[in-house]
Amino acid sequence: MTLGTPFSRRALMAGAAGALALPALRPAFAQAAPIKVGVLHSLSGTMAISETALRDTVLMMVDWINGKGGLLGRKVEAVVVDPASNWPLFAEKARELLQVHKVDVTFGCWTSVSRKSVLPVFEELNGLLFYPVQYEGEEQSRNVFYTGAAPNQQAIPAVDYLMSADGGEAKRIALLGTDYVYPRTTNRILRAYLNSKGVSDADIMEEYTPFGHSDWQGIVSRVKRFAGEGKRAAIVSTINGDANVPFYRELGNQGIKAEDIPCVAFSVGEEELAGIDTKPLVGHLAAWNYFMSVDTPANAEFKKMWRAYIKNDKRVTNDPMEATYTGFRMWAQAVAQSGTTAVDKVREAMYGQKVEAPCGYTEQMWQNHHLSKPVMIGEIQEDGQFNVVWKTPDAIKAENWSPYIPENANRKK
Amino acid sequence: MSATITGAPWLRPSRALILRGLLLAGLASLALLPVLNRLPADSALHVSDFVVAVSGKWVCYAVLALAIDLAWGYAGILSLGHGAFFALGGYVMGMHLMRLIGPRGVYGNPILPDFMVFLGWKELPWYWWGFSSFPFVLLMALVVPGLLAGVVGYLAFRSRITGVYFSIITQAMTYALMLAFFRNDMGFGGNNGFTDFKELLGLPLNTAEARAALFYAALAVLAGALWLCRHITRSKLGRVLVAVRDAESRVRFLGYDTTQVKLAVFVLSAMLAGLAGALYVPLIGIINPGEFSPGNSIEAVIWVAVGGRGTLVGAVLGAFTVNAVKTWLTSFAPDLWLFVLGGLFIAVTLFLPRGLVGLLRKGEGR
Amino acid sequence: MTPGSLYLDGVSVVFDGFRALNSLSLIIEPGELRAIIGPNGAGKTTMMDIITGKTRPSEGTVSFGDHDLTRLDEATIANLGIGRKFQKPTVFDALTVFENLELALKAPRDPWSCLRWALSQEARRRIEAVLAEIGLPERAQDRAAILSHGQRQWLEIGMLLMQDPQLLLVDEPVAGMTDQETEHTAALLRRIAGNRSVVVVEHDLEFVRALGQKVTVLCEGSVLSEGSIDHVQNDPRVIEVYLGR
Amino acid sequence: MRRILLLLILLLLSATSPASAQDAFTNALAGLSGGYGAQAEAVERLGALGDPRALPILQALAEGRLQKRADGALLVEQGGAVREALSGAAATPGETIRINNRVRAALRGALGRLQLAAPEAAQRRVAAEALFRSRDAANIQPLEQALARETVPDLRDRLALALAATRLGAPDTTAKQQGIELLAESGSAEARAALLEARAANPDLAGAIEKAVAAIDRKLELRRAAETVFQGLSLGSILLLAALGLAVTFGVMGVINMAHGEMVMLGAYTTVVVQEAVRGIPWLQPWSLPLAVPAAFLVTAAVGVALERGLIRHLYGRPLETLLMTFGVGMILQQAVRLIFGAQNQEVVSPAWMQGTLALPGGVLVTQNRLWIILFGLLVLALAVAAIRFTRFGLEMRAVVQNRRIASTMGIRTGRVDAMTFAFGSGIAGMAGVALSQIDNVSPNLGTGYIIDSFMVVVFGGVGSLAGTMIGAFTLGLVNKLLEPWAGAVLAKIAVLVGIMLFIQRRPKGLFALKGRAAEP
Repeated sequence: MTLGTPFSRRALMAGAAGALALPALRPAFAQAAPIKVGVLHSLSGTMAISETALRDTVLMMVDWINGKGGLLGRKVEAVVVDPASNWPLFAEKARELLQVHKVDVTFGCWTSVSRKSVLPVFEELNGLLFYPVQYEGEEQSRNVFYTGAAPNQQAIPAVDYLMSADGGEAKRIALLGTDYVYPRTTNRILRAYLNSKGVSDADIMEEYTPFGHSDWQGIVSRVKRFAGEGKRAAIVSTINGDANVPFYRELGNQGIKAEDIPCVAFSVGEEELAGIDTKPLVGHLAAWNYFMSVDTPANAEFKKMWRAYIKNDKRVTNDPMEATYTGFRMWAQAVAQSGTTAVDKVREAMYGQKVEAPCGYTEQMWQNHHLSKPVMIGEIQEDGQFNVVWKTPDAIKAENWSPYIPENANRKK
Repeated sequence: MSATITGAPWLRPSRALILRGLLLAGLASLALLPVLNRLPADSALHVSDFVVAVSGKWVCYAVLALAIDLAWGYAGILSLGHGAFFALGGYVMGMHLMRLIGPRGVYGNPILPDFMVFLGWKELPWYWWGFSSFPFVLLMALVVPGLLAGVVGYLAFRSRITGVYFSIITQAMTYALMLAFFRNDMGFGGNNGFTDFKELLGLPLNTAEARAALFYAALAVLAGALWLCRHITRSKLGRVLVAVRDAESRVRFLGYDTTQVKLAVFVLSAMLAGLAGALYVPLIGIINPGEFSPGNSIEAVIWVAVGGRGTLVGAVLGAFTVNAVKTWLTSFAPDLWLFVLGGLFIAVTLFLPRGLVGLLRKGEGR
Repeated sequence: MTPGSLYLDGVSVVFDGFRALNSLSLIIEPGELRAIIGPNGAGKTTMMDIITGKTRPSEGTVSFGDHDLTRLDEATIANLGIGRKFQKPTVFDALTVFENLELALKAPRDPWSCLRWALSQEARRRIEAVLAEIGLPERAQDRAAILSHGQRQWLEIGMLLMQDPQLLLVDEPVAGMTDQETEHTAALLRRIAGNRSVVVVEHDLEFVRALGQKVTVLCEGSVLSEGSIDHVQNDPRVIEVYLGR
Repeated sequence: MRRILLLLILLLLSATSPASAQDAFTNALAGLSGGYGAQAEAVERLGALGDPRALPILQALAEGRLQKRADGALLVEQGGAVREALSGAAATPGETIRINNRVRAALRGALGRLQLAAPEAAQRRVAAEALFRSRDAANIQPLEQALARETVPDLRDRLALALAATRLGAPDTTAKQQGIELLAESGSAEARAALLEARAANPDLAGAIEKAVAAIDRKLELRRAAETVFQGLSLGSILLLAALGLAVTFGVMGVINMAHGEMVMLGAYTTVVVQEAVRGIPWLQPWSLPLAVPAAFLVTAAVGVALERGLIRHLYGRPLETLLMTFGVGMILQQAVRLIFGAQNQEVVSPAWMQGTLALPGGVLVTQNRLWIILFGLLVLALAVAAIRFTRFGLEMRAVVQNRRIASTMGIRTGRVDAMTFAFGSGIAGMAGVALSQIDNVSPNLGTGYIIDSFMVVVFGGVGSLAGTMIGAFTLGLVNKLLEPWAGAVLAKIAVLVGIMLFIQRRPKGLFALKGRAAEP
C-alpha cells in the first residue's frame, strides 16, 4: 500500500461500488412524505407472463387512490422492483423494499416459493405483504394477508360439482398437476376428500409433470385410457402457468370433449386462455372466486377501470387481479380507519374489514388473515371467457389449515 | 494476443500493487460494513441491514466466481454447470438447517421437516441421516460437489471432451439436476426447496448479529479462497494449468497426465463452489432447485468474463460489479435492466476480452 | 531387446479405408541419429503419432525397450523417455522461456507434487545449462509468445532436453528457418545425439546431409530405402517417387 | 327417392297423434329456458318425441344461438337475423340461453336421434357417433330402423356399433349378447368402455363381457404401441425442428448461439403478426400458417445476418466467448419482445386442417397438428439438405467449412458466406418457431425451453451432420416416449439427459462423426 490513499479510495469505490451507492438511494424526506406501496412482482423470467398484469393492477389502484385525493391526505407512491422470477432475488428485493425504500405495504408474489422466500424477511422486519393468488394453505403469517383462495375455497367445491348431476356424475378422477407444493398439497387434500366420498384409490389417477411441460401426448392418452374403464371420469388440473397451453391443445386435438371427460382447472383463468383457441375446449371448467364474465356493478366498474388504465380493450381481468384489487381497497380502508400506515395498527384494522368485491359478494378479512370468498365454477366459452354454471350462495370462510391433512391436528397453535 | 511489454519494467510491480491494493482495500471496506451497520441510523456512515445482507450474498458469489476462474481462467475448463455445485453445497447446508429446526416447525414434528409432514412422509429417508451434525455437513458440502465433479470430470476428461462440448455436457448436468430436484419425490422439498430456517450453530438466524457473523464467515472464506487460488496459480501447478489451457496435447507429450491435472482442479473448483453455496443459504434463507437453472451458471461465468478471466481479482471484481449493477437496476429500471445487463455482456466480450482488470492493467503482459 | 531401442514391426494404420502406414518396420538403436524423409502423405507424422501414443495402430508391434507402446497413453510414453517436437512449434505462449523449460524438467508430474514444487539450485542450474545450449539465456524471462520462429523451435528442442529423453522425435525442425538458423539447429541436434537416440523427420535434404547420418525413406506407409544419404539419393526407386519429381 | 320416403315417414309420425304431440312438443320447449336440469330434461324429451321441428331449435341451443325473450318465447338467431323459434316471425334479440355440460351431453343424444334420418351422410355419421356415446335404450328402435335403410357401408358399421352399444342397456338378454359380440369385434377403446360400463349392471353376462374386453385389449395393445411410436416421432420432430438451425450454426460454423431459442421465439411471434395481418382478409385466413413460414424465415434470417455481421464475426475462433455474448443477446431479444408484445401469451389459431384426430388404417389415432409437424420437420430437413447439397450457396458454404483460406483465394467471399450460413441457420430456427406456435405457448420464454434439448440433439447426433441431427432427434423422442409410461415424464427426461451424457463419453463425436479437419470444434 505504498501508493497511498488515492488508490485505496478507488479500491473502496470499486470493491463496494453498489454497497456505497445504495444508502444514497434512501429518501431524505420524512414529513408529509408519500405513502409507499411496494410492488414485488416478476417482470422478467418465467413468471412475468402472469405477474406483470398484477403489477399493472397495483399501479392502477395507486392511480385510483391518488385520483381520490390520496390516503390520509398523503400521496400514494408505488415502488416497483423486478425480482425476475428468481426466488432468492425475491428475498433480497423484499428487504430492499422494506429497509431501503421503507415501503408501508407490499403487494406481491405469485408462486408459493416466492412467498416462502420473502416470508422470513417480512416477519423479521415486521412488514406487510398482500398475497393475491390461490395457494395450498398450510400457512398463516401475521405479516401476510392472503387475498386468494385456500383449498377449501376452490378445490373441494369443484370436485363436489364434478360428482354432482350437473357436473356429469364423475366416478373416477384424474389428478394432473405440475410437480410443486400447491398441486401436491391440493391433491393430497382432494384424495382424502374423495376417499371420504367413497371414491377408492383405484379410481384416482395422480400424475405430475415439470414446470413448462410441453409434451402432453402420453399423459392425455393415459387419461383417455383411465376414462375408458366403464365409469364416468373427470380431470382435476392443477397444471401451472406455461404448461397449460400445450395441455389444452392436446386435450382439444385428442378429441376429449367436456361432455365425456370434463376437466376442471384451478390455475387457468382468462389470462391463460388468451393464448389458446378455445373452440375445442368449450365446456371444460375452471374453479375460481371471480370470473371476468361475472355480471355485477362492481365488476363492471373494475373492468372499466382496467381498460381505461391499460388502454387496450383486448386485455382481460382475472381472479388474482381481482384479489389484488380487493386487497388494495381493503388495505386503503384499514389505513383510513386506523389513521396511520403503522403495520401493527393496520393489521388490527384489517380484521373484519369488508369490501364489495367485483365477484359480486361482500368479502371479509378474518383473523386467520384469509378472506371469505365465494366459489364459482365456470365453463370455457368460445370467446375465451367463462360462463358461471355454479356458485356458492355465500362467501365461504377460508380453511387455510385443511381438516383433510391429518398432521394439522398436531400443529402448534 | 501477443501483448508486448511497452512500459518501463518498474511499472509492472506498481500496477500489480495497485490491483492488490484495490483488492485489499475492497475486502477491508467490506469488513467494515457490519460495523457501520451498528452506527445510529441517522449517521452519515450508517449502512442498512439490506446492504450487509446483499453484500454477504455477493461475497458468496465472489467465491463461486473464483472457483470458476480457477477452472476456466487457468485450466481452460469452461463449466456451465458450476451453479450445480454451488446449489449442492447449498442443499447440504439447507438439510442441516432443516434438521436444526427440530420441533419448532409448524407441525411440531421433531424429526421430519414440515414439507415432509404435510406431504405425508412417515420417516426420514436414509440420505438425510447425519445432517444434524455440523462437522458432517461441512464435510458433505465439500464432498458432494467434489464427488459429482469427480465423476463427471473423470468421464469427460478421460474421453478428451474439451471446450464447447464440455460446456454443453455440464450444462446438461445442471439441467438434469434441476429437473431432479424439482421432483417432490426426491425428498428435497421440490420446487419450494428449504426455507423457514431457525438457527445455525446455536445462533438464531434472521438477526443482525447472525447476518454479521455469517458475513464475516463468508468474507473469511473469500479471503481463504483467494489465498488458496493464488497459491495454486503461482505454483508450478498453476503454470501446468495455463499450459493445459493453451496447448493440452503438448502438455501430455511432456509427460503430464492432463486428465489427472484437470480433474484435480475441477474437483477443487467444485468444492469451492459448494462451500460458497453452503455459506449462501443461511445468508439468504432459502435454497431451491432454481439455483440449478442453467442460466444461473452462465451468469456466474459472465461475472468472471466481466471482471477478467485468469486473474482471480477479476473474478471477485466481476461478481461484485455485475451483481451491484443488477441489484441497482432491478429497482431503478425494472423494465430495462435486462437490456443494460445483456448489453454489458456483449460489450465486455467484444471490447474487453480481458475484462475490467484488463482495462486497469492495460498494456501489461500477463 | 536392447534397452532404449525403438522397435516397430509390421505396423499398419488405417483411417476410414486409407492406409496411412502399411506394414512399417523400423529399428532405432540407442544413441542413433536417424533422418527420415519421404514425400507428403508418406506416413511420417503418423509414425510419430504411433510412437507417442497419439494414434493406435490397426496392427503391428511398437515397443521401446521392454514397453509395449500400443498400450500406453501419451503421458506415460513421455515419462518413459520419449520426447517429441512437433512440426509446428508448440511452446506455451503465456509462460516465460524459463517457465517453459521448468515445466519440461524431469520431475514428479502429479498435481500434488506440482503444487509443492520448489525450484532447487540444481534444477536452476540445469535449466540455465539448457538455456545456454539453445542460445536463449537472455530471453529467459520473456514470454514465449514474443520469440521469433527459430527461437521457438530451439525452445521446444530445449524443452525436450529438459525431459532428458532416451529417444527424441523431431518433426521438421528447420521448416521456415533461415540458413544460419538451420546450421545452428543441425549442430544442436548432432550435439544432443551423442547420448540419446534422435529421429528427425525432414524435407530439407541439405539439412539431412548436414546431419550426416543414416537415412530412411518412407513412401506410402512403408520403408522404401535405407542407408547413407548418398546411397538413398542414388536409389532409383527413391528418385522415381521422391527426388525425381 | 329416399328423401321422399323419409318425408313420408316423418309425415306419418307427426300425423299419428297431432294434438297430443303438439302439446308435448311445446311443453317440452318451455323447459329449454329453465335451469340446466330442466334444460337437460327438455332436450331429452324433445329427442324422444322425434319431432323434426325440434332439430333447428336444438342445433341453435347447441351452438349458442338460442335466445329467450322476457315473455318466455324462444328466439333463434341465424346469420345475424333473429326469428321466433315456433312462428318464424322476425323478432328483436333476447337473452342468449347458455348451457352446461349436462345439457350438452343430452343435446348430443337428442340431436343424434333427430339427425338419424338426415339426408346428408355426414350428419348421419355424427348422429351414429352421438348415439354410440349416449347409449340410451330408447334409441334402439330408431337405430334399428336407421340401420335397415342405411346403404353406405361405413355408416352401416357405425350404426351397427351404436346399436350394439345401446343394446347393452336393453332388457333383452339375447340382444345384449349380440351387442357384446359386435362390440368385441370392433376392437375400439370406446367399445371397451361401453362393455365395462355394462358389466356392473349385468352380472349374469360378466363372463361374456370379460372375454370381449380381453379380445379388445389384444387389439388395443398393438394400436397403443403404434400410438406411442407416433408420440415419439412427434416429439422427435419437434426436437428436430428446434435443433436443425443449431445444427447449421453450431455444427457447420462452430458458433455457439445461446440466442438460438430466441430465434425460434421470434419465428413464433412472426406467426402471430402474420395471423393478425391477414385477419381482415377472409380468404387468406386459413393460409396464415403457410404464409408465416417464409415470413418467419425471412425475419429470423434478417436478425441472424444482423447478429452475425454486427457481433459474432468479431469472435470467430472463440466459441466460448461467443456463447457468453449470445447469452446477452438472448436476454435483450427476450425483453424486447416482452416490452413490444407484452409478457402474456399470444393467441395463435390453428387452421381447421390441423385440428382434431385422424384415424390411420388399423384404428391408430393420431393428432392432425402433430402429424403435420412431423411432415413439416421432414420437409425443412429436406430443404436444408438440398440447399447445402445442390445450391451454389451450399457449395460455397461447404468450401468455407473445409478450408477457409483456400476458399477465399478461389474468390469466395467468406464473410458473405458466413453471414448467409448464419442467416440460413437462424431462418430454420424461425420456421421451427412457426411449428412450435401450434403446440406451445407463444410467449417471450418460448425459446428457453428448447435450447438445451437442441444442443443435446446436435451433440448426440454428431456435430455437422444433418442426418445425424435427424436420427438423434427421433431417437431421443422415441426413447423419451417409451420410457415415459413407466418412469414418468420427469424421470424419463432425466434418464435421457444422463444417457446422452454417458453416450458422449463413449463417442465424443456423436452418432455421426464428421470426418476430417472440419470436425474439430
